[in-house]
Amino acid sequence: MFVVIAIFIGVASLIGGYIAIHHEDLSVAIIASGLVSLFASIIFLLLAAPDVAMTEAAIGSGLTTLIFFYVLNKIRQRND
Amino acid sequence: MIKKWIILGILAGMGLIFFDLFSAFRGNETLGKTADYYARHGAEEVGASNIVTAIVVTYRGFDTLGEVTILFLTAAIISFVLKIRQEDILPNRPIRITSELLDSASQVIVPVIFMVGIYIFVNGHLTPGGGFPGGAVIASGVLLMILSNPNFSVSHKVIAWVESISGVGFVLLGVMGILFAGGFLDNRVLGLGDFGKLFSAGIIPFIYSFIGLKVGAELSNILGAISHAQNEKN
Amino acid sequence: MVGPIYIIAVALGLAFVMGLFGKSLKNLSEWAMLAGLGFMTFVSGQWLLEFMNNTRAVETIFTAGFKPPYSINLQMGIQEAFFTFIINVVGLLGGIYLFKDLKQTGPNAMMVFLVFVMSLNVVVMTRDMFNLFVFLEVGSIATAGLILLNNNGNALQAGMKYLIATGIISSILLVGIIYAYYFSGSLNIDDILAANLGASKVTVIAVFLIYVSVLLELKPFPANGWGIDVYTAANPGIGALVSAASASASLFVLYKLASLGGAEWLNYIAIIGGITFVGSNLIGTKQESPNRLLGYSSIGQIGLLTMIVGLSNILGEKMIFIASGILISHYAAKAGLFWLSGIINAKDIKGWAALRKSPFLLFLFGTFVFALIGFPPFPSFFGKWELIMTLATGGHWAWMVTILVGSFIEGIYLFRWLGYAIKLDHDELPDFKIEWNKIFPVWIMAIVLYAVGVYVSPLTEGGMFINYLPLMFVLFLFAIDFLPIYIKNTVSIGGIIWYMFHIYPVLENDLLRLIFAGIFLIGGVLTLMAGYNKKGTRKGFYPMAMMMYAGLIGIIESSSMLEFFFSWELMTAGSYFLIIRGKRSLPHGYSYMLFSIGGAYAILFGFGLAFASGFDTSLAALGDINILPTLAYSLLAVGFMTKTASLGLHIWLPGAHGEAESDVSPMVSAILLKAGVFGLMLLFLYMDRASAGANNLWYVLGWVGALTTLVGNMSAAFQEDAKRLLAYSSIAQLGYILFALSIMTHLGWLAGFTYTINHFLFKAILFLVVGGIVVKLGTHNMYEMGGMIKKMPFSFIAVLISIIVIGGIPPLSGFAGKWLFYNAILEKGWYFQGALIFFSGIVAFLYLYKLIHSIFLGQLKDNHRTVKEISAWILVPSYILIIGIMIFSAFPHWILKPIETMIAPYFSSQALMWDGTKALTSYGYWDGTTIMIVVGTAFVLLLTWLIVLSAKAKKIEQFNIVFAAERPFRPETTHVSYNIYAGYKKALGFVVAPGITIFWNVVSTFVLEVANWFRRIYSGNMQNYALHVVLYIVVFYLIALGGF
Amino acid sequence: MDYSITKFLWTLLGLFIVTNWGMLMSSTMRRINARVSGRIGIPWYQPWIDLVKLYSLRTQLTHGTMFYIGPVFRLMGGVGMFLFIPMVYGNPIWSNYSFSGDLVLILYFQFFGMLGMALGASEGGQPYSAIGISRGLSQFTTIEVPMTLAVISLAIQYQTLSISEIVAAQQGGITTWTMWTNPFATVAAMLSLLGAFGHSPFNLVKAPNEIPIGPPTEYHGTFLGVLRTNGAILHVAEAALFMNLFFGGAGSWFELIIKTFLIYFWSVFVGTVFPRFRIEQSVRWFLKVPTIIGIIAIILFL
Amino acid sequence: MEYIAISTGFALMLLGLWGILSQKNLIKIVLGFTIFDTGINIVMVSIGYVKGKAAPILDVINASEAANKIVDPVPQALVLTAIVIGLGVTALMLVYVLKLHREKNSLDINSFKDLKW
Repeated sequence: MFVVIAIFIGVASLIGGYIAIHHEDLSVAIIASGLVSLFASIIFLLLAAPDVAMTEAAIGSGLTTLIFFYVLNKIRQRND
Repeated sequence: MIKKWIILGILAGMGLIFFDLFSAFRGNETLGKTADYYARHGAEEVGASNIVTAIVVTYRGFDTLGEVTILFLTAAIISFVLKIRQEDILPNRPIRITSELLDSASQVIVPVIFMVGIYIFVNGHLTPGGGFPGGAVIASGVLLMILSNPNFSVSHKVIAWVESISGVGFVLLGVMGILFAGGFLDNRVLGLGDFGKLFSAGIIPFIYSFIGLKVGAELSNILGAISHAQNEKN
Repeated sequence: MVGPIYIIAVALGLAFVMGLFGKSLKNLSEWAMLAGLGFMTFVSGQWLLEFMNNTRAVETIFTAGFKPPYSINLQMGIQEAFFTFIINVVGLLGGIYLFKDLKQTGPNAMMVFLVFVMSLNVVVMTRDMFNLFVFLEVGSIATAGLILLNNNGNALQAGMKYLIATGIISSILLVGIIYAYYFSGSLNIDDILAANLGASKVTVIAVFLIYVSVLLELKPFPANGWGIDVYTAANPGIGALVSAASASASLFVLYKLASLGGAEWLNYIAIIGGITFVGSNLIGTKQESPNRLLGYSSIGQIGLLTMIVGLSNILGEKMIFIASGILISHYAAKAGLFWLSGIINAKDIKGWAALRKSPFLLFLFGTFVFALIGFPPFPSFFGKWELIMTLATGGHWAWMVTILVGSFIEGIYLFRWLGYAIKLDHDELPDFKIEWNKIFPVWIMAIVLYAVGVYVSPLTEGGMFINYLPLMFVLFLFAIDFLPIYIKNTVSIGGIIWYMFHIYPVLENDLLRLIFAGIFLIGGVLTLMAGYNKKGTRKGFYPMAMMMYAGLIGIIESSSMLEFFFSWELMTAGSYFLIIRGKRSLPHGYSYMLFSIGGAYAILFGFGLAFASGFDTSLAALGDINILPTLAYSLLAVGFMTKTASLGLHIWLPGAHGEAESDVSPMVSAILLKAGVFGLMLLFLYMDRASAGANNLWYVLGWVGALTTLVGNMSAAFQEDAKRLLAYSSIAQLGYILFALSIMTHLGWLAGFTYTINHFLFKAILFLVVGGIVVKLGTHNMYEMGGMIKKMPFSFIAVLISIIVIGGIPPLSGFAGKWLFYNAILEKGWYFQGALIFFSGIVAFLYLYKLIHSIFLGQLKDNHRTVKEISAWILVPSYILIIGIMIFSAFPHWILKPIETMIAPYFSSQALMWDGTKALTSYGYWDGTTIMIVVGTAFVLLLTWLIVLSAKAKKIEQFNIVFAAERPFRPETTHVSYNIYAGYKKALGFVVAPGITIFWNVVSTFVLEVANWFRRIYSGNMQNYALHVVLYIVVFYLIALGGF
Repeated sequence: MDYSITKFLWTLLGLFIVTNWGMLMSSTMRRINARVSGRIGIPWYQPWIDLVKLYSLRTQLTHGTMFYIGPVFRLMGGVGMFLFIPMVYGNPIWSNYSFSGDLVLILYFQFFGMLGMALGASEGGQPYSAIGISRGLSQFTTIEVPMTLAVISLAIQYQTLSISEIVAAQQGGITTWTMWTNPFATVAAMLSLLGAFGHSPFNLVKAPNEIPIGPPTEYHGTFLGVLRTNGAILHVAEAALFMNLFFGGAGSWFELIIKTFLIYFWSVFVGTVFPRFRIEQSVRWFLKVPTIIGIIAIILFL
Repeated sequence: MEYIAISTGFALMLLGLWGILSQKNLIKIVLGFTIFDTGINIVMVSIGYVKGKAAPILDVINASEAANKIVDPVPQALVLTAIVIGLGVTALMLVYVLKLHREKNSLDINSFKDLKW
């Protein structure tokens, strides 16, 4: 059961990663990258690492994504 | 186009290395030497039920100090790179229109978020979580404050204080370890207390609190610095 | 004792607390930072002292109070103390240097600075793998921040490149660490090392990842574009830190982890280091931007050190000494250079010509350049010496070649740069001002270099005998450099004379050395005397001249190979500075230096082979080379021949001697070249006469000598520049000497000695007098002179006597050499070489005539009608030398007999007999005294006869000649001098076609083009740099583990 | 080593004989030359008349010290050659001062006179002097190459550089002359001799037509007399050197006169047959045929 | 389980590297880094996984039992650190990107080639 979920999430994270790298729209790419982190934190949970999962969720998918958006925002403001 | 194929070729080489790494990995049946020691003695030596916390704060507390230092460095660099100084922040810049909802919601939610964050790092030695996610949660609270209250500069000083005091506190607790216990960052400055209780595991809760505050402050600093970057006089 | 952990605690605590210093305490933060750095320096210095003075166990710091591997431990041993100390010192000095920049940027930058230095301390001390990673990250993030102290686009780009590259590298390290943990169950470095992960095919991959990432941190060529850009764009103060401190720390990490994989991996490390050393320096040759050039040089030096770490198995316990010698030199010199670069702030190395405005800065610059190349008395000299000796002992020729080639290439650009600073005429000189806080650290580093050099010299085998007394004198002259010429000149002459008395008892029984000591010291006094006619202070001349003489005399005095090489390099350095003083000497001084370094490295290689043969450090070891003896002797000969300017290695000489100052030319020609002769003599005496290799070498050298004379003489005949003519003449004369010595018989050597002494005498005269005339007339071109015999009769007589000696015309002493020569040639059976020598001997008349005719005879030029005789300060030494010539001519046996007795033991038969004043060989006989009497008497009689017959001879006007049926009025039309041997050139000019020059030009162009081609990889694109890093990993993997 | 007055006087006598023979020889040659071209030529005593005239001329002009001393150097070169060559074999009286040096001394003493002359002429400031000297030196460098090779060949053959010993080795009848025992060396040396005497085709140095003035004009009167004297001595001395080296030496003055005459005649003979070479042509020529012959001479004795 | 996770990790690393090496947009390159880092984190945690064991949080002190109950806590501790370091580096890179953008008004990596040779 866990194995199936793991495979599913693994594939999902790869797809997310692909989108993050290849999608034209930077916002979408950033969100995709945040999703990869989120999937990763699920994988951490599956690997019996709740501490890591929490940190990854809060920092990897939360804060990092936020900072990306902040910077993107700044850049767009300038471009306007 | 040729370049992409070259890159792909090189990545194929990296793939080969990763494949060899994958083949070298055979899973685990039992714990390794160090892990086994931690599992057997961690709880009794350090008094923390969360072994990861025991490692992060005590056994490898020095790493954590370095890690906090990295955040500290990043915040410091970002602020001097983006030239964020108090005097650069114009006090009466045009106030961005924030939604009523966000404004009032933040007034309720921010304290709650702070409480959650503090809870996470205070209980770091008992439950999953700890200084880092706790700090991140606090930072997200600050973020909300930034969003809702454009005149964030008021709290900038507070953040600086929190940052310094928690950092210095961390180091001082470490030094106390040398003075009163076995070495730098030894948690047995205070008694280990009752296993599983909040006030147990020596100074781990204090250290983790400092870490949490420090992380929160640094992350807030980073966020604040980037958010103020637009004020830079070009 | 303050515990090492306080370095970290104090630094971090201070950094954290600094944020609290509000506006009121703002000025406190820079002092707080300096105090913190000072404290760190104090702690590490105190531990260093402790370890050096007492034998005590390594101090281990347990964090968290648990034993490793369960918690992180730090270690403070002598090595850690040394590394943290040098890091903290450069941190402190760098802090002082950057004082104002940091203050301008604010407390945040100071925190970063402090944390940066702290992180390097931890990197050195930690014994935990992951902790190492964390603090390496701290260091690189801090670096990325400090780069931005220079707030400009270039710095930003460089920082971004740095971040991307180090991001990839540290991730690879992380993977390596986790696998090392997986395989060994521990993160402790000692545990991981003990686990011997390199042994298994499965676990070796962790070893690979750790090695490759640590190596990549050291910026190996060619995956180092990101690192070079940092040096280029960052504030030089930061460049100094990265080069001196970060690189040292990274190197120590490599050293810590060196034994991770086993011997095979050490090989890879050494190869990577070697490639970096050579490649990075090679690319540097095309570089014009000072900071970037320093970057290449830094990376090259670190490559060398990496290589040394990789060779640690071969070097054994010497490794520490070697590495620290080279490291300290690199550290101090590179920091100093970066700081200097910050002071001067030139975009182009040509802008460093501005340094001339401040002799002290120039002195510092020279110190650093020489330290980097490995000249004495700097620690790198001793390090390289030991390195080569040890490598030779193990028979690692390829490594020796790599090191020497790399060092040579480094010399190419460093000396070009130094030359620019000393000499280049450049329009866009930057204005710079020297602030105390910027110059102070540079001085400290220079002092460190000298102090450490003197400190380590006794630690080298044989190094305790090095005589520093002459060097002290040089320093003293530096100190009084502001005084007027006549005082310094008197002091210098006095010093030399005192040393003569000092050294005479030592050498009394060693005639070979005594003769050369005589040439060097007496020649020194006489050539220095000419200096009295100069005015002003002549800054920098006397220390350098004395340095050259110190080196020369050191060569004589040395009994060990180290002392010899030490003095040899000293002499080279001194003479380089003397030569480059000339007005147009820049390119010539440069090529002199390059040939000298090349030659010195050939000698070093030869010494290495000699040492390896019997582990004997004395010069006598040359007599007992049993490892590749022919190669060793050839290399040594080539090394010495760069100084004697033999054919193929001669192209530096004409310019160097021709363009030098009027009294420098005789020093470097009559005196300096004899150092090469002395070396050759020593070498030949030690060579095994029975071996075929040695005899073949002599045979080849004989031909080289003969051809050198021909090319030298013929080139001289076609010269229009008086001093260059003399310079070519020197080449030819040294060719005779080489030939004579190569004959390796009693007679040959006597001829060699005769030539040596003669050349000293007449070339000193000629260069002194002609130099004086050139100065008087303001031109080097002989066709612009003429008729000087009327204005300068004393000069004329001096030159006349000299050219009679050069021509070998009886009865003067030149003939003694010729006569000995032919007897030696016949005895040896080198008939064709002999014929060639004779031919070139006659060719010599062409230039001798041209010299004396063009300058002294013919028509006096209008603009020279008011010229007076040259200064008495030049004539007096010249006439003293003429007295020497006369004595040697009339009583050759006074000098030749003792020489003969001296060299008799070395040669089987004593071929020369004496019958009173008559010398006899199996072929012929010669009686110098009688010839002198006969010729003298006959000459006087004939002269009397002519005087009696033409008692009423009347002196007539200059233009009173009939010339194509009219009387000329302009001297120019009747003074035939320009291209006087046109017909001869038409017939035989092909002999002097500049083939050798073309050859060296092609070589240098080739090297530069290769450099130019290679540096195209540094395209500036950060993604490409990242790609290089990844490619480097892949290629290294495929080579090391891919089964290829 | 004999420094006595007697020795000195005998040598002076020898010098006198040689001078007069030299003058006679040159006038004879000029007569032969004239006959070949269908003229009568000068009387045999003409050189003496010239000499007396030159020495007694009253106009004496000098350009300076070196100009003045130059001829002395030149004469010293000729006299020195004479002094250091043993003239008559087996007679210590006529061996002059040859005990003080060997063949190498002779080879190098040639330069003594040349150098002095060159310097003296140069001081005259006459541009043609310099041109002539530069050509002379150029040509001389290569003239000496076959000569050197020949001398080396002799030295190998006889294992000595002493002229007396070389002559002694040839005292076994005509077949023991070097001419027969070492023909290549002889040929090389004789070719070189052509250049040394400076007759056509190697007389561009003097260039009788193109440079009619120059040194001979600048040097006049006593100076020219000295030069003429020297010419006479030098020709005989050089011929005597060749005689000693290649043609068995001379047992008496008579033999010396015959042999030197023939040697001198050889050069004049060639000169009447061949046209003049330009300087680079003669330089190259001496480095071709004569040099190769000289090399063969050495190789044969290796 | 751990095999799936570790291969996901390596795949993400490759994907991230591909992004770093091939993308022209600086933000995309930084995104590549975060994915690369995430991959490494997954690999690290996977390496510490022990089949069928629980998270390293103990209820009671029981040494011998604990050793058989939990997965390896060390890699988890390391990953915690690594995540935070990654955040620091990412933030710093983004600030660099911001500044670079201000310099040239472009996010294209090819516009930043002023330093070369």
